[in-house]
Amino acid sequence: GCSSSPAGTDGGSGDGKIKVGVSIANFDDTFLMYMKDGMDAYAKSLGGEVDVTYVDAKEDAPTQLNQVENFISQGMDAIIVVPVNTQATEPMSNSAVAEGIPLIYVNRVPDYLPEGTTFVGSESIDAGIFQMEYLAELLGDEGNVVIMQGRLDNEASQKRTEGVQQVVAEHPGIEITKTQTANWSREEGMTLMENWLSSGDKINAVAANNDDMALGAIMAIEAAGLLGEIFVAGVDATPDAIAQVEAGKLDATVFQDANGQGGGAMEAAVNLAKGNAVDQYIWIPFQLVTPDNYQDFK
Amino acid sequence: MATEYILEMENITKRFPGVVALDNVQLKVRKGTVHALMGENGAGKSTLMKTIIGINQPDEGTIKFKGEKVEIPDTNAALSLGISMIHQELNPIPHMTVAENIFLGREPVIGKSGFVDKKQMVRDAEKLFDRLGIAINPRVKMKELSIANTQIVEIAKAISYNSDLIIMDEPTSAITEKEVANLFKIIRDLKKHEVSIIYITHKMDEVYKICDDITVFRDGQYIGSDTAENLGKEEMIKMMVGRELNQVFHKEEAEIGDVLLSVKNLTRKGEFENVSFELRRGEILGFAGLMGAGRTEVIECLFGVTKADTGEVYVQGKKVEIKSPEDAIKHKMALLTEDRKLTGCFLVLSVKDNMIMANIDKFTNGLFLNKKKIKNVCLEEKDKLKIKTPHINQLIRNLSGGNQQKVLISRWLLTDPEVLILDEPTRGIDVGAKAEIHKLMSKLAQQGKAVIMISSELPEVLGMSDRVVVMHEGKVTGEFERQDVSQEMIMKFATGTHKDH
Amino acid sequence: MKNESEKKVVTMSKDYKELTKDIFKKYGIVIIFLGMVALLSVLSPAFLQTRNLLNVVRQISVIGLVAMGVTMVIITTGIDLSSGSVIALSAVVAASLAQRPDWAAAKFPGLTGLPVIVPIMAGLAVGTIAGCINGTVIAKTKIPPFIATLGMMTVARGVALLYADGRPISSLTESYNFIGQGEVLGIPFPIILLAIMALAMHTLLNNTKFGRYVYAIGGNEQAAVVSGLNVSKYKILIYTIAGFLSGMAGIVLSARISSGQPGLGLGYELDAIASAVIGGTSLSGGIGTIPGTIVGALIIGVLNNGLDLLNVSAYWQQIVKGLIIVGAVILDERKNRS
Amino acid sequence: MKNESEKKVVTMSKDYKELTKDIFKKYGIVIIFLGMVALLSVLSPAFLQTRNLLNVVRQISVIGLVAMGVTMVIITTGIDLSSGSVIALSAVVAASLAQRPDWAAAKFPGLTGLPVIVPIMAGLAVGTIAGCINGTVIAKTKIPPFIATLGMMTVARGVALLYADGRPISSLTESYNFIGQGEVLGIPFPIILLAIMALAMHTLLNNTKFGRYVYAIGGNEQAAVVSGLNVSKYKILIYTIAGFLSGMAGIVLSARISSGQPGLGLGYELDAIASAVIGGTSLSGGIGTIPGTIVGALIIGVLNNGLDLLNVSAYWQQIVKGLIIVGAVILDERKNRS
Ligand SMILES: Nc1ncnc2c1ncn2[C@@H]1O[C@H](COP(=O)(O)OP(=O)(O)OP(=O)(O)O)[C@@H](O)[C@H]1O
Ligand SMILES: Nc1ncnc2c1ncn2[C@@H]1O[C@H](COP(=O)(O)OP(=O)(O)OP(=O)(O)O)[C@@H](O)[C@H]1O
Ligand SMILES: [Mg+2]
Ligand SMILES: [Mg+2]
Repeated sequence: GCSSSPAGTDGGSGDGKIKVGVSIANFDDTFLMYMKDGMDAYAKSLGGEVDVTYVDAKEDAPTQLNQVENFISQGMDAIIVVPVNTQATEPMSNSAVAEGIPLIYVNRVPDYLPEGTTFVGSESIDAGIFQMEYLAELLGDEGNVVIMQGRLDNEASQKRTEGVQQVVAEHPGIEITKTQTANWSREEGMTLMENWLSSGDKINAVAANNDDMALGAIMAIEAAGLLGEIFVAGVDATPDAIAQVEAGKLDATVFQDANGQGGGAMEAAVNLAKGNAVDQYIWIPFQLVTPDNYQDFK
Repeated sequence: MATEYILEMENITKRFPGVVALDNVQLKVRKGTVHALMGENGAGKSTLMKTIIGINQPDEGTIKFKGEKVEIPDTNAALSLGISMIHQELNPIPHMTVAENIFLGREPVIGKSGFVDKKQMVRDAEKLFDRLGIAINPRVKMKELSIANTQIVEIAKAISYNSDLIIMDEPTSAITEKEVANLFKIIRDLKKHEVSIIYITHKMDEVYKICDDITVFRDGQYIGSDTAENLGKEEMIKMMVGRELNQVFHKEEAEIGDVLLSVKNLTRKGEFENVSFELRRGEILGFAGLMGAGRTEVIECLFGVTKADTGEVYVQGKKVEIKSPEDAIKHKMALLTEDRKLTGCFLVLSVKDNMIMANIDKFTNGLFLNKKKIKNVCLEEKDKLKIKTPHINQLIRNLSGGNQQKVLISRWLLTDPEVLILDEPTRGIDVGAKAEIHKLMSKLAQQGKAVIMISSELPEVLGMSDRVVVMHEGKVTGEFERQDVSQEMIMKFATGTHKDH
Repeated sequence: MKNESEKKVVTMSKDYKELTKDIFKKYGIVIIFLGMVALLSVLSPAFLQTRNLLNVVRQISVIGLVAMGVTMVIITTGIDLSSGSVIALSAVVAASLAQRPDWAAAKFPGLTGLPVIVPIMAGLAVGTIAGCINGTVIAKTKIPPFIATLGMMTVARGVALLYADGRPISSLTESYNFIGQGEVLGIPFPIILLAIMALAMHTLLNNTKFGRYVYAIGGNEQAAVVSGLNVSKYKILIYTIAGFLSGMAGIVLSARISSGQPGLGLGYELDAIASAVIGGTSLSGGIGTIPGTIVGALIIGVLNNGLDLLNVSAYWQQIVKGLIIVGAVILDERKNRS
Repeated sequence: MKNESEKKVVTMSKDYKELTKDIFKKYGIVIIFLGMVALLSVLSPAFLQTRNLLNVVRQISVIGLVAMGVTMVIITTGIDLSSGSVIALSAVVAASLAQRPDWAAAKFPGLTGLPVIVPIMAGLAVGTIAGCINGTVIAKTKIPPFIATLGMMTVARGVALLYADGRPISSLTESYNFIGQGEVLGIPFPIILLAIMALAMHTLLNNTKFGRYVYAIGGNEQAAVVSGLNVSKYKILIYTIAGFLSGMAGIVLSARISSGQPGLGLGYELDAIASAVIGGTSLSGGIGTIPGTIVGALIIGVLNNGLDLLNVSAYWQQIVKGLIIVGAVILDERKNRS
C-alpha cells in the first residue's frame, strides 16, 4: 500500500503524554462499543503513555465535525474518527490536515482520504456479500429473501444492503421480496418479522444488516413455530449472536474484527503522533461465522 | 321626525348543542341613545351581542346597521363598521402593557416603516386616559393590574375606537361606585357626540341613571321594549323573571353568638397592614372599600392562598396556622374568589365536577366515587340555585357568566362551611339569583354560621351586613354596627377623607 | 310554564336530529379507527386474522402502557419526554438481575438465576424513582415539565448506558421472558398486562378522588389550589405513576426481546404522546381518557402493521404514516386539544 | 390624586431595594451563562481561546437559527417538532443543486455547477413551503401544533430520504461550502448569518406590528380575535418564518459538512425548543425574546464544547448535560414558563 508521512507532529504534548481524541459515530451501537474496547485495550497496553478522550457523535455528522474542531483546538496529537458518514468527512479532513494533526478513520472508508489521513477497517459491502453468499448456499439458489435494513440514512446499512443485492442479482432463482428498516433494533426487527409472517407471503431467508435485528427476527420466527424453515443471517458477531449460532437458531453472522479495528486504529494514531509512518489504508477483513467455526469467535 | 335606528336586529335565532340561546329575538337601538338590554342570567344577552361583534354567527335573522343590511363575519368587520364592545369576560393580554393592549391591531407606526411607534402609543394612551379621567400608567403590564383596573382598561379600549355603537356587556361588574360615576360621565359625553350604546347590567339602579330605552329578554326570547320613563322597575323585573319579585334585601335577623374567627394584626407588606377583625356566629360581616383597598388580598391571605408576613388567626379561640387553602378548608372555611375565570372555574370540566371539587371526600365510598350521590346532590343544587344548564354534565364554560357564579357558590356550600367568605358574590348575578344568594346568606347566619362578604355595591353591603369593616389603601379605617352606618360614612372612610376633619 | 315545556320538546327533537352528529363528535376517533381497520382488511386478507390482530395489540402494549401515564401527565398540562429513556434504564437494570446462571458474560455473576420477582421489582422501582424525581422537580421548583423531563430523558439514557456500559444485557431467564413472550389461554401476556393496567388506570381516573383531582389540576391549577387541593403532592404522584408505567414498559420490552439494551425505547415518548393526543387528550389540559389513548395507540399500531403487510416501501411508510396521523386528528371533531 | 402620588413613592423606594433581586430575576440566565463560562475557563485553559470561542458560536449557529423560529412559534403557544426534518429536506434539495460538475455520481448530472443562488433559493423555498403547510394546517383545521408538526416531522424526513434515496449528496461547489465554512474578516460566515438573522428577528418581534401580534396571539388568543386580528393569517406567517429559518439552517449545515444528508438535523427540534425555553420563552405563550433564546443556545453550545474539552466521558456527558440544563432553569428565577 501507499504510505503517508505524518505532517509536522511534535511527538506529543508538554507532559510527554500523547493525547488522542476519538469521536465515535454512536455509543448506542453495540459493535462500536466493542471496537472502543479494542482501542482502550491497546492504549492501556502502552502504560500511561497515551491519554484518550472519547466522544459520542450521536449519529450526527455536524456534531462529529464539532467534536473534531474541539479536538483540534484542544491540541490533540492524533484524532480517531468512526465517521457518521463517509461522504461528510471533507471539512474535518481538511481542518486536521491543515493543522498537521494526524486523522485516522476507522471502520467506514471515507470517499475522500487526503494525504495525512489514514483508514483502518474493512469494506462494508463485504459484510452483505459474505452474508448473502452463505444464505444463497443454504437456499440452494432458490427462494425468497427479505432484507432488514438498519437506519435508512445510515451508511453501513446501505452498503450491507447493496452487498446482499449484488449477490442476489447473480442468483436468478433467488428473489428479494421485501426490504424494510428495523432501525438496528432487536425489538423493531421482531415486530417487522411478526408483521411479515402475518402477511402470509413466503419467506425463505432473512438477511439482516446487523445481529440485533436478526435476533429479533429469530424470536418472531420461533414464536410462529417456523424455526428451521427460514434461514437468518446477521452481521457483527456480537456475543448474543454467537450464542444463537451455537444454539443453532442463527445460521450465520459476519465477524467484523472490532478489537482488531479499534486496536489497529489506536496503534496507527500513536505511531503517527510519534512521527512514524504507517500505511494509508490498513485493511482488516470480515470473516463469516457459521455453526462450523463459531467457536473461534466466542 | 321618524326615529332613526342605528341598529335593527330582527328574527335572530341562535342554537348551541342542546340549547336554543336566542329564539327569534329582536333589538332596535335608536341613534344617540343608551339602550339597556335586560334579562336573567342565561337570557341570551351576551350571545346576541356576540353576533353583533362578529364572534357568533346567527343561525337565522337579519342585522341592519345604520339602515343597511350587514353581514358581520368577524370582529374586524364589526370594528370597521364602527361597532366596538366591552366584553363580559375580560380579555387582558397579561404580559403586554396597558397601551399595547388598548391599541392592539391599531398600533401607530413610524412613517411607513411598519415599525411600531411605542412612544406615540404611550402618548396616545395617556391622552385617552386623560380624556376619560383614568389614572392608570399605560406602561405597566396588564398582569400588574387589579381586576377592576383591567375592566377600566377594557372600557377605555372600547371607547378608543371612536365607534358609533358601543356595546357594554356588564361594564361595571368589577368596579366600584367612584369608577361607575366616571363611566356614566363618559357615557353622557359620548351621547352628546351621537354615539349609541347598548348597556347590559344586573344592577337595576344603573339602568334608570343612564339608559333611555330598555329591552327585556327571558330564556332566549324577546319579551318587550319601552323607554326607561315608561317602564317602571317593578314592571321590568317582572318581565325579566316572569313573576313578581320583592326587591328589598332578604336580611333576616339571626342570633349573634360566640366569636368564631378572629384575625389579629394580619400584615402582608405592600398589600395590607395590621388588619384585625372578629367574626361571630350568626353574623354577616361586610367589607367595604374602593378598588385597590386590599380587601381581596386580606381574605386571600386569611384563606392561605398567600402567606402573611405577620399576624395571627384564631378559629373558635384557638390559634391556627393556615398555610394553604387546604388548611383553611379543614378549619371549615370557604372562599368564593373574586376572579371567576382565573381562580374559580375549571372551564373544561362539567358543572358536576366543578361543584364537587372542594369536598370530594363527601362523595366517596371507600376508594371510589359514589356517582349516584354526586348526581343527586348536584341536581339538587342545580334546582336550589336555579342554575340554568341543559344537564349537569355540560361543560361549565358553556354556561352564562351568572350561572357559572352560581355553580361556584354551590361548590362552597357543599363543603358545609362555618365561615363562608364571599368576594363579590353577586358579581354578574341577576336580580332573582341575587335575592336567592342573599336569602342563603341569611339562612346560614341563622344556622349559627358566619359570613364575610366583600362587595363593591354599597346598597348590598348596607342591606346585608350586621357589621361593616371599611378599608382604605391596605388599612382598616373604620368598623361600624349595622344601625350606625350610612352610605356617606362608608365613602368617607373608604376614601380616607374621614381624617381631614 | 307552557313555554318551558314547549321549549323542551323543541330541544329534544333537535337532539334526535343531531344525534348522529353528536355520536361522530364523541366517537369520531373510534370510527376513524374502524375505518382504517375496514380498509386494511380489504387491502390485505392477512390483516383480520386472529394471529395478526394479536400481533398488533402485543406490539402496542409497550407504547400503550407508557401512553396511559403520559395521558395523565398531559391532562395536568404537563408532558413527559423521559419515558423512552426510563424504559431503557428500567430494562437494563431489570435485565441485569434476570440473567441465566449459565451465561458466562453475566453482568453480576453472583446474582444470576434470581427469582423473577427481583428483576421485576427492580425495574418497577427504577421507573417509579425516575418518575418521582420528575414530579418532585416539577412540583417543587415550578420549572416547565418540558425541561424537567427533557433533563431526565438525557440523564436516564446516560445512566442506562453507563450501567450497561453501552452493551446489551442478554440471556435472561425463562420466567422473566414470559412477561414479554408468554401466553395465557392463548392470549399473549403483554396484552393481558395492558388490559389490566388500562382497566386500573381508567378506574383511577374515572372513579376516584385522585382522578377528579387530575382533571381539576389540568383544568385550572389556581382554582385547584383555592379548592384546597395539595397540588404539589398530586403532581408528584402523577409523574410517579407515569414513571412506574414506563418502568413496567421497560420490563415488558426487555422480556419481549430477551435482552436489556441501553438504546431501548428511543423515541417512544413521541409515540406515546401522539397516542394520547390522537386519542383526544388535550395538551392544554383537563381533557383526556384512557380508552381514547388506547384507541390512539391502536391507530399507530395498526398503521405500522398495515403498512408492513402492504409492503409499502420504507421511505413511503414514513410519509404515509405522518399523513394518516394528521388526517385522523383533522377528521376527528373534538378539536380543542391544542 | 394625593394618594396616587404617595403610593407611587412607596413603590419606587421598594423598587430600589429590590433592584439587585430584580436584576437577577431579569438577567438570571445571562448570569448563569457567564458563571458557566467563568468556570470553564478556569477548568480548561483551551476554553477561552478565540478559536475555541468561535468554534462554540459556529457550532450553535444552526441550532440558533432554528431556535429563533421556534421561539416565535412557542410564544404563540405553538410548538414545532418538524424543524429537524425540515433541515434535512432543505439540505438534500439544496445540495442536489450544488454539486460540482466534476463529480461522477451527481444526483442531477445535467444540473451541476449552477450559480450558488439556485441551491440557496431552493433550500429556502423547501423550508418556507414546509413551514407554510404547518401553519395552514394548524390555523385552518385547529388541530394541535404538536400533532401537525409531528406529522410534518415524519413526512419531511420520509421525503428527504426518498429524494436522496437514503444517501448523502456530496461533492458540493466551493461557493456553496462557503456558507458553512467560509470566513469574512476572520469571522466564520455562519456566525455572521446568525447575527444578521438574530438582529432581524429581534427587530421583527420587538418593533413591528407583526411582532406585537405574535405576543398578543400567545398572550391571549381570544383577546387577539376580539381586537380584530386575523389570527389565522398571522399563525400561517409565523410557522412559515420558522420553516424558512429551518430551511436556512439546512443550507448552513449541509455547507458546513459539504454534504446534504437525509439524516441531518435529527433531534435538533428538541435542542431548539430547549434553547428557547432555557432562554426564558414560556411554553404557555406570550413570553420570549430572541436574545434570551440566543443565550439559551449558547448555554447548550458551551456545555457541549466544555464537556468535550474537559474530557468528560460520553455517558457522563449526557448525565451532566441533563443536570446542568435543569439546574440552569431552576436557578433562573423567571419561573412562569410552563
Ligand atoms: N358556546 C356555547 N355552547 C353552548 N351553550 C352556550 C354557549 N354560549 C352560550 N350558551 C348558552 O346560551 C345561553 C345564553 O347565554 P348568554 O351568555 O348569552 O347569557 P346572558 O344573558 O349573557 O347571561 P349573563 O347575564 O349570566 O351573562 C345560556 O343558556 C348558555 O348556557
Ligand atoms: N397581580 C398583581 N400584581 C401587582 N399588584 C397587584 C396585583 N393584583 C392586585 N394588585 C394591587 O393590589 C392592590 C389591591 O387590589 P384589588 O383592587 O384587588 O383590591 P380590592 O380591595 O380587592 O379591591 P376590589 O375588590 O374592589 O377589586 C391594588 O393596588 C392592585 O393594583
Ligand atoms: Mg352575559
Ligand atoms: Mg377585590
